Amino acid sequence: MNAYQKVRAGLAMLWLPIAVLAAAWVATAAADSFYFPTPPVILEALIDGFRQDHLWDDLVFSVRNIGVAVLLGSAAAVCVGLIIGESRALTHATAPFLTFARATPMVAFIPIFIITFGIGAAPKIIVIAIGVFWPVLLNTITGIRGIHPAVRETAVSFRIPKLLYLRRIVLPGAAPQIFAGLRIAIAVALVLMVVSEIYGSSVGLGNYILESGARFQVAATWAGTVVIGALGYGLSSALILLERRVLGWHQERPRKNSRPKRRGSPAVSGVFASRRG
Amino acid sequence: MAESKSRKAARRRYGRLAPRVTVLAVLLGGWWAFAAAGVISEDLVPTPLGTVRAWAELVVTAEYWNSILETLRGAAAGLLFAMVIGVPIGLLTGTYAALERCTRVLFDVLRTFPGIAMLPVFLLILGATFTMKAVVVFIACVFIIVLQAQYGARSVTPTIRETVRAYRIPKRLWFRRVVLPSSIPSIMTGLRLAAALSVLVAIGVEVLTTVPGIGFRVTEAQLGNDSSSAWAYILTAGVLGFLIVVMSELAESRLLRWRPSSRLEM
Amino acid sequence: GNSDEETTESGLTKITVLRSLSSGFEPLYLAEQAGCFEENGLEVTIKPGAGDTAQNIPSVLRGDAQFAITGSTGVINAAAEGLPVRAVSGLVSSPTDDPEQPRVSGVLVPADSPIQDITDLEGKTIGVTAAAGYSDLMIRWGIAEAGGDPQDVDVAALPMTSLVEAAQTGQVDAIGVFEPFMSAGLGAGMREVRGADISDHPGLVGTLIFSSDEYLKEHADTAEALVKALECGTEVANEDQDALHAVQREYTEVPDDFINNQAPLKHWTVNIDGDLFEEQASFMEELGFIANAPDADEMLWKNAPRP
Amino acid sequence: MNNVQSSANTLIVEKMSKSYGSGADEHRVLEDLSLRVEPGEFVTIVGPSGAGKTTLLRCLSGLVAPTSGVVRYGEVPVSGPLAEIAVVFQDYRASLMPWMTVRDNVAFPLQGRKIAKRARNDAADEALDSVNLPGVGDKYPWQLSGGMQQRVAIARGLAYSAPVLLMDEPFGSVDAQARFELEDLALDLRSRLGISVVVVTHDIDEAVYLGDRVVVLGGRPARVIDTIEVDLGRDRDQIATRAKPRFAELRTQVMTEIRETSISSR
Amino acid sequence: MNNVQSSANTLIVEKMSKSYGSGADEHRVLEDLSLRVEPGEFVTIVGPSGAGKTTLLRCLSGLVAPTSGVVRYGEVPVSGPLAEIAVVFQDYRASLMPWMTVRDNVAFPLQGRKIAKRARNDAADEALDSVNLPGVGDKYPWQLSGGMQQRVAIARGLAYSAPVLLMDEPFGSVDAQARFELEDLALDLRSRLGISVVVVTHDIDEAVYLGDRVVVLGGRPARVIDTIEVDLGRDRDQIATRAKPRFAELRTQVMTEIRETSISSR
Ligand SMILES: Nc1ncnc2c1ncn2[C@@H]1O[C@H](COP(=O)(O)OP(=O)(O)OP(=O)(O)O)[C@@H](O)[C@H]1O
Ligand SMILES: Nc1ncnc2c1ncn2[C@@H]1O[C@H](COP(=O)(O)OP(=O)(O)OP(=O)(O)O)[C@@H](O)[C@H]1O
Ligand SMILES: [Mg+2]
Ligand SMILES: [Mg+2]
Repeated sequence: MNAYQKVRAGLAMLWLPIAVLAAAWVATAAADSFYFPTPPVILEALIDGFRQDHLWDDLVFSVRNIGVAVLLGSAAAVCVGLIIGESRALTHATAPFLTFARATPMVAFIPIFIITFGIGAAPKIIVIAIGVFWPVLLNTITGIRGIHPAVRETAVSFRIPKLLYLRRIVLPGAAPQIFAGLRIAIAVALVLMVVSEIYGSSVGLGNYILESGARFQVAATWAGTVVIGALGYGLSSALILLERRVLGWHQERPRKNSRPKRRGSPAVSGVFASRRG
Repeated sequence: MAESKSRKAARRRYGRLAPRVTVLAVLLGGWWAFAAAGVISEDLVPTPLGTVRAWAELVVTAEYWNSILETLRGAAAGLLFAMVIGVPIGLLTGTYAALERCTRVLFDVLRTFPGIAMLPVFLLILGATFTMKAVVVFIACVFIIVLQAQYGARSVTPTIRETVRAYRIPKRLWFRRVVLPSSIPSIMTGLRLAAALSVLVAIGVEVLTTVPGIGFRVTEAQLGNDSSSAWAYILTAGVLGFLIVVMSELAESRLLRWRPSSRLEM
Repeated sequence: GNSDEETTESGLTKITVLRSLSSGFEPLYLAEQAGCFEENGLEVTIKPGAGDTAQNIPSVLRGDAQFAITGSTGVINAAAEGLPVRAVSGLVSSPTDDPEQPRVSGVLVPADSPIQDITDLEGKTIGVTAAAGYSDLMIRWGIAEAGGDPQDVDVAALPMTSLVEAAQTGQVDAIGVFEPFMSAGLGAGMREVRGADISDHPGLVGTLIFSSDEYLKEHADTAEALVKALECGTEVANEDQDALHAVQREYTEVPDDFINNQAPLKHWTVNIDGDLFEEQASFMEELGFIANAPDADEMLWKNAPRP
Repeated sequence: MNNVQSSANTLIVEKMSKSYGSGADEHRVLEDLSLRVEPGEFVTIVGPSGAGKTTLLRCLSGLVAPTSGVVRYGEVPVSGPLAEIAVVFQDYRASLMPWMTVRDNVAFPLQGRKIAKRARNDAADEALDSVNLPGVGDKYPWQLSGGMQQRVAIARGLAYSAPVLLMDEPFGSVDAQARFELEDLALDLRSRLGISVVVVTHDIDEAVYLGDRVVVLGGRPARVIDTIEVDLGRDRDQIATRAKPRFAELRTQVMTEIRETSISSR
Repeated sequence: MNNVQSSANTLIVEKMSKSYGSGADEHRVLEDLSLRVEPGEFVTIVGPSGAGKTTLLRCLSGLVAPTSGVVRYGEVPVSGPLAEIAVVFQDYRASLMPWMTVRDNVAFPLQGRKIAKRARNDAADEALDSVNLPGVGDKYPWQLSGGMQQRVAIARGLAYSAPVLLMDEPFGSVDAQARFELEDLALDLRSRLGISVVVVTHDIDEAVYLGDRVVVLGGRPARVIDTIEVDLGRDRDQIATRAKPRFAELRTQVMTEIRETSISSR
């Protein structure tokens, strides 16, 4: 691909976002609404936030919490998922409770966690980790149950020992689903991060938007919102990069009914997501 | 003969149920032990019995059912809009590559955005109102639906494309009888996920603001130091979400009868 | 604001007032029960507003209600950002005269806390009910007046009912509370640290009623009538503790024994001290909470009752 | 008279070449290829994998345009899919639409022609009868075995009532028993309906067993290596015909030719 | 001496039956089946689809236990997978792990035996050489054609260096040319390595071409209908052998037997 083609490809992707931004600019300037500052005003608030306010500290605090929590939550989920998913009986016995757990609003537990574990980083990490746990767990189980029986059979007939089997067959076999689960988990984690910083926190991005909102500093609120959006985009981009590295074999495998290539498979696959027969 | 068959079916159903009952017992036992151990004050973690008692008191009140209704109303309104707007956008962007390309970056950014972070802004603009709740639900759900519809529209296999061309099928038939049905499984998956999510988001909004609904009742009960009621409401929310998942799966399997096997053995 | 004012058949002017959820709204119901609204030609619908009363400000600007309750900091914050709202009437002010009167709000620490006086609060974490609310401000103000650094303190918003528990389990070093949780905390053996509370600024308005500038321009008489009715309501509140408790029992989720055990509250007044208001605003500017402190007439309705 | 009709319904390929890509990326698949399929004739096309058999069939059906040369149906140039040519694709599983019943699948191409529903369904049922699948119209494709699915795909071609039927490795992925039955079905349809049939296959036995003529493709780019008249008569029998010494001879001839071209093209 | 070794390495099935399910749901698949595979022998098993060929192979490999009767390897009862028996599965695409390179796939079974990495890789490369796939070790399975993938699956069986190789329809889904090559490869491996090979197939020509003995399964439940000694010598040639009249005779014999059983079992 030469330079000209690259520019053209870039333009084909970017003209709409640019147009939307321009339209927002024109519209906010024309409406002159207190609640909708123009993009330059938001940008200014953003720079002020980093320069004068504690926005940088807030960002660091939030990023650290969400990072640690996603790691802990997903690691625990994959381990538990391996145990449950490897047993058809356990999968069957726990299925409704897992669905139930996932459908229970974690947000409502946040006050309880704060009282129990204090107002520091710990309760936030725990809340986010638990929020991350369910989707990753469910997807790990789905992924394991979805491994082709022929793969299992091969392992049995070649007398592969259990640990080796888990490490080199089950884990990579379920990896695409696990990553799909992680993608959902990141969305959940962001929400819980924000909410956990609204309750019982003096730092964090959630606290930043809460405080500036309470003070009617609308531009700052929008700026905080933009930072959270950027954090979300950054996290999911990082995940996609990781996924590409880990799942190189999966991404490039020609699909049976060769769907056009996309970054990652679609966002979702619950525990009942299907392997089509 | 018929009798023995039904008895056998009953035995099989029991055989399928027994392990789940065991797990339920273990979970309840764990909860009870945890609450009884008193690691955490009973003001925060009530016993299962206390929760059931609180629930029994709540379930006869109009307030309880009204909150459920309010939550569902907000979730449904947001979900409906997300569907009405998301499905056509998804199908269009899935069918036309140029549209997909120019919306990709936009959707990628918006999709990862946590709608709840807009809450302070929405509170300013819309206030703690039903509309605000519906809007937050809409934002949380619409991109899931768009992406699934997009994925569905692109799942028409090359062979089917070719077949349609070889048999000279006109464009409108192609859209109505090929693109739409072949993307329905994927759209259904999106709707199912969005439906579960919509209730979660609605409750999240209610917890954080004073929009009426289950979430508001949870905060209210917590404010009143009535942890049993708070847990009863939280578990109600769990049951609600669970029912939505189960029902949308049922709906899915009915609607997609043409699909060979749309679920795993679970 | 809508110029074609709604009236009832009997000629009463219909208005809606958004109240706070936990406390400070009692005179509204007492005025209703005592017929003060009707006497002044009003029919008032009292609706629960947002949990954080600052959120009532946009609601009034949107026209969801004509009047609403908020804290003094809320009005200052709004005015500083140029939002057209004006305080109409006070509800709760810090008692002006009697230093012996029991306090209705304050900073509490556990009995065995090393914190002895206000200067010890520096560098500590303090739980309050709302971010950027008045507890937050009073604590910083107190520290500044005692010669400390008002920025060097962490203030975290917590659910009201968990404040006492949070302090006792050591999650926070101190808490900023008001009744009835104040009594609950003291009853549980906590100790009060003076100097960082609204009570240390006699006459400062805590809770007030506000409206939009636009509405006030067109309906000055309605606002006057409301002030009169509230004056009547606050009198009842100051005198009839039983009626006050009955309202609290009816309209809050606070457990009964909390309500019964609280100190008698006699701080209800419609008057607003404009100078103190300005002083508070300029301190907020010093702290960097707001960019520019607004003048009194940017925050107060010109006809608001003053002491 | 007979001669005139014959030339109007003959499928003719003249000096056709086909490349994929262009410039430096050009990949020449077929070169200078000529071929005639007379009405009522059964022509089989064999060649090693990747030779260009599918490409040839796609050119014959008008799905892709040749790079040079012409494809004509009688006097009409085949510049796009024609109503006179029906195609059965290699991957029957993927070419049947899983969301339509068997009847709808078969009738679907007729809907494009604006034929009334009643008439469409009658035509579909008739086509299903003639592939020995009476009464399965209301089932979904996945409820049938592979062999039955392939018959449905053939029925769809028949219902289109085109005088030419093109089939790409139609019996490739069904088991041996079903394959025998499908082969005999194809021969039978040709005799009963008098249509021309072109079958692409890589199974040499099958090519000889089915064809009136076997066209052997080979080389890179592919040309017609040889055209072999199969003098085994029109009535064939799975056991008797295949046991004939002449059958073995023809088979050996085709096999040798393919072997040589695939070795020489390495 | 020779005789003793022979019996120690003979795979023996004695009066074996196999049912799936139990009680009223019992589905008897194989009944009273006896079979011997001598060292170095090439046995092919044919039978109509669904007869129970795969089931038999799974019993031979120790993956499932027979309901009654025994499977022995020499004196050792086959009660689970043995290190002396390697299996190549029907669905090679699914049995190769897409996340491992070709070399890792082939070497993986050796890792279970705690062989050092170096030695594993050498063994894998050697096995890949012997299936004519030198230098593809670093590719992923999906980068290879179907025929090549199937060779990788065979190489995995070879690297396991078991004296018995069981293959279930190993050449079912590759094209004719590749199939010929794989068939000759299997024959060659048997001669070079002196292993016993059991191949299940439903292609009658293939069964006759490959086997020293053809075992015909049939009936419901399936029994051994006939065992046919293939007296075509050990050296086979795709063109010459298949052209022999004796080949046609044997083929006709097998075909007739299968036809009869599948008609009688309808
Ligand atoms: N759309 C395409 N674009 C580029 N090259 C193609 C395309 N389709 C086929 N080819 C190439 O053209 C050649 C012939 O392919 P074709 O599918 O016609 O072979 P075939 O004889 O049908 O093979 P098979 O027996 O495997 O079905 C192959 O080398 C293939 O890679
Ligand atoms: N795990 C199982 N449980 C129950 N029934 C089974 C199972 N596996 C196979 N069967 C049944 O056993 C019979 C024989 O199946 P098997 O797969 O052995 O046949 P096959 O000869 O290999 O067929 P094909 O040629 O189609 O591969 C079939 O009727 C099948 O439905
Ligand atoms: Mg082809
Ligand atoms: Mg089989």
